[in-house]
Amino acid sequence: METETLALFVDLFLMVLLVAGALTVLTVRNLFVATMLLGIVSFTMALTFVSLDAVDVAFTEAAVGAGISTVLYIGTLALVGAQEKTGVKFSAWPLAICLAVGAVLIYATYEMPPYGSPDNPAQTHVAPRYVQVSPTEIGVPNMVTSVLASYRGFDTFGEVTVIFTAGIGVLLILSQRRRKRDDEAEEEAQKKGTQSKLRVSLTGLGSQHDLVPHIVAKLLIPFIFVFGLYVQFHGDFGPGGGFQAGVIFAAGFILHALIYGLQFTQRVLSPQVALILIVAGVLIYGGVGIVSMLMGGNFLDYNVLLPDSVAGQHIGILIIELGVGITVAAAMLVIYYAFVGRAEPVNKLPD
Amino acid sequence: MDLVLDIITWILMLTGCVLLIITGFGLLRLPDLYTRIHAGGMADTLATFLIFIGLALQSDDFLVTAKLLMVIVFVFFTSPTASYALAHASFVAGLKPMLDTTGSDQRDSADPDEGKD
Amino acid sequence: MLRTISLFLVLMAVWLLLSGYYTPLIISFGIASCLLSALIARRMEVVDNEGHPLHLGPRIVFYWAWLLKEIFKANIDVAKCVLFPKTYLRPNMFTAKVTQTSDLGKVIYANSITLTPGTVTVDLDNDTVMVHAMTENSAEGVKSGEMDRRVTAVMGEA
Amino acid sequence: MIIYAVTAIAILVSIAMALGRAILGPTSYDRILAANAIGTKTVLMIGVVGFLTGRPDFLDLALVYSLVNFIGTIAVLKYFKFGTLRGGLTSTQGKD
Repeated sequence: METETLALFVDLFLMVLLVAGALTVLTVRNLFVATMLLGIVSFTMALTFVSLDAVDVAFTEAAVGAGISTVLYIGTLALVGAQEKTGVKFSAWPLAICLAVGAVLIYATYEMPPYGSPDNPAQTHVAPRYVQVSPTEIGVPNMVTSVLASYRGFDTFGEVTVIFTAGIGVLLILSQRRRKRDDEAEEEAQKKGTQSKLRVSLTGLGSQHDLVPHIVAKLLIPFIFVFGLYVQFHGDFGPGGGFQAGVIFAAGFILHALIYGLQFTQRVLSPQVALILIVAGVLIYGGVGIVSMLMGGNFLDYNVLLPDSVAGQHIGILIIELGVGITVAAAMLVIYYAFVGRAEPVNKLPD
Repeated sequence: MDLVLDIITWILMLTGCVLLIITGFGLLRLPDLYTRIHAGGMADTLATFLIFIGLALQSDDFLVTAKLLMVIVFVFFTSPTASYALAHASFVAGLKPMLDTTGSDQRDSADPDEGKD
Repeated sequence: MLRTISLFLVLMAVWLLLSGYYTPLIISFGIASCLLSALIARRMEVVDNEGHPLHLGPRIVFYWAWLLKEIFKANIDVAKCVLFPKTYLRPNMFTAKVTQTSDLGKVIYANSITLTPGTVTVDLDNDTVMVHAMTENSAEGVKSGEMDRRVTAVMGEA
Repeated sequence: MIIYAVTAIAILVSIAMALGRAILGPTSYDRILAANAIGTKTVLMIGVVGFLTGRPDFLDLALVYSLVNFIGTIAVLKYFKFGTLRGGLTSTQGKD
């Protein structure tokens, strides 16, 4: 009873925080401030998932919210400026529609089965089978991984394709050849050892060398990579897997790009190689499916990969998770390259 | 022996809780950004240390203890870096710190226009 | 090259502490992962005596112990400030000399200043730090130069 | 252990206070500070909840936050200082 009251209290508290944060995001006009507040909403969301015991989802929220999303938002703001367009007229219709839909949704929750009850449809449909059979059938301790990567491997293949498409789409829209001359000028300036115009502080205040982030990033980058790979290979045993690992790995590269500049990072991993990696990840995933078909099973049926079906499941899951990880990491990186490579410096500082 | 460990955990974590509350209080109460950064620093350093050491005393798995210590080390590396980045960014943007006042004219620096040039 | 190898060993130790599964398969994944990370880090040029400072040795551990004690004291100061701002709060800003010659030493010093609440490094230039302090007392901790001396000693530059 | 529950509640209250700072502002920097503070407290909360529910594998999440959470703040610094994320933060850009 004690713990139940506590869990209820925590859930309610988090809900209030979530709603307060979201409402504040809606009311601020400065997009930069909205970005920072979205970070707070993401933290609260991760805590909510933790409280609901959905560790894998919380992990994804943590990796994306902490490492990537803020940086990508700021990259976007550097493209479009931080001030929301003013003079947007208030109109009653959208508000009325939103309120009506919200009211219907709240009414609908009364018909929902009680929270956490064992007779819920979600608990009686396929879940019991997963819970009972997957330890012997798949043999992976983390049941989420066996559901995502094996039982619903086809779905996950679709998700990877979505990320692949997102990466390619951003690339097509944002990375058309332009400003060739600017790039060359920048490179010239760098060769001569002079400060390019992009690296002059907007207000002229402060030191030119930011030693503190520089050194700390140097110390931490290898550990970020190892942690990402640890998450990649331990998705079978605990929270984690290809999606989270890919994001963490990309965060390491993004940190490097923030400190050393885009050019140097692109020399470490060029955009072309990143593009090849996006495709390679999807191909690895699909390839496992093709191989399993060639060996006489269905698409993505890992049982046939090895004589022992459990070992076959294991190896199949490992390989497709690797494919997922590669695609996600490369796609995040390509999106970052595309956004940041295009941005001109903004000349006005936000408040 | 277990009782001693439990008591130590209680002391450590309760102190951490008190520090956390003071931190939150300081974030709301202190007059300007730079002083609030100091308050935030309390939660980043000592409160994190105390609470995680308290947890580490309770874990019987060596690997869990190792992970807790790793979190402490990483937080001790990254949080001052983030604080520096924030303080430096606001300094570069021209936000003037409020200097040596006795609390009567606190509202001066909390003016949003300070951030602009 | 030697640094890359030692980085690899450190990463491997971290992996073994994280993993908890010591089957041949997972350990070989670990070796491959640490190798990959070390090689990428090398390619990124983050493996030098700043990015992988093994030469500091055990001295840094003693320094951390001392720093922890300072953090304790500073926390009490700041807590008093938060609770009774009228009596204690005296924010001030000043610059101090940095005597370390290496970048790593300067950063350790600057981050130590930030880690002790009550003082925050606002700017780190070639040989000066600009510090924002909450009280005269906490400012004195930096101005007296004891922390600076200790960091220089850790770096072996004194 | 009741102390876990007490700590969890203390952390939540502290998060709420930091959120108050984020809502009040008044400058963007205050909101970044609030976001940072909530980040650290999220690390603490995850650790404590992991022990409360007896599942220390939550600690992996705490590790992610402690490792990569400062990247966002560095991006903020860079944006404020240079208005773009393209160049490097330091002029020591590696040897050619």
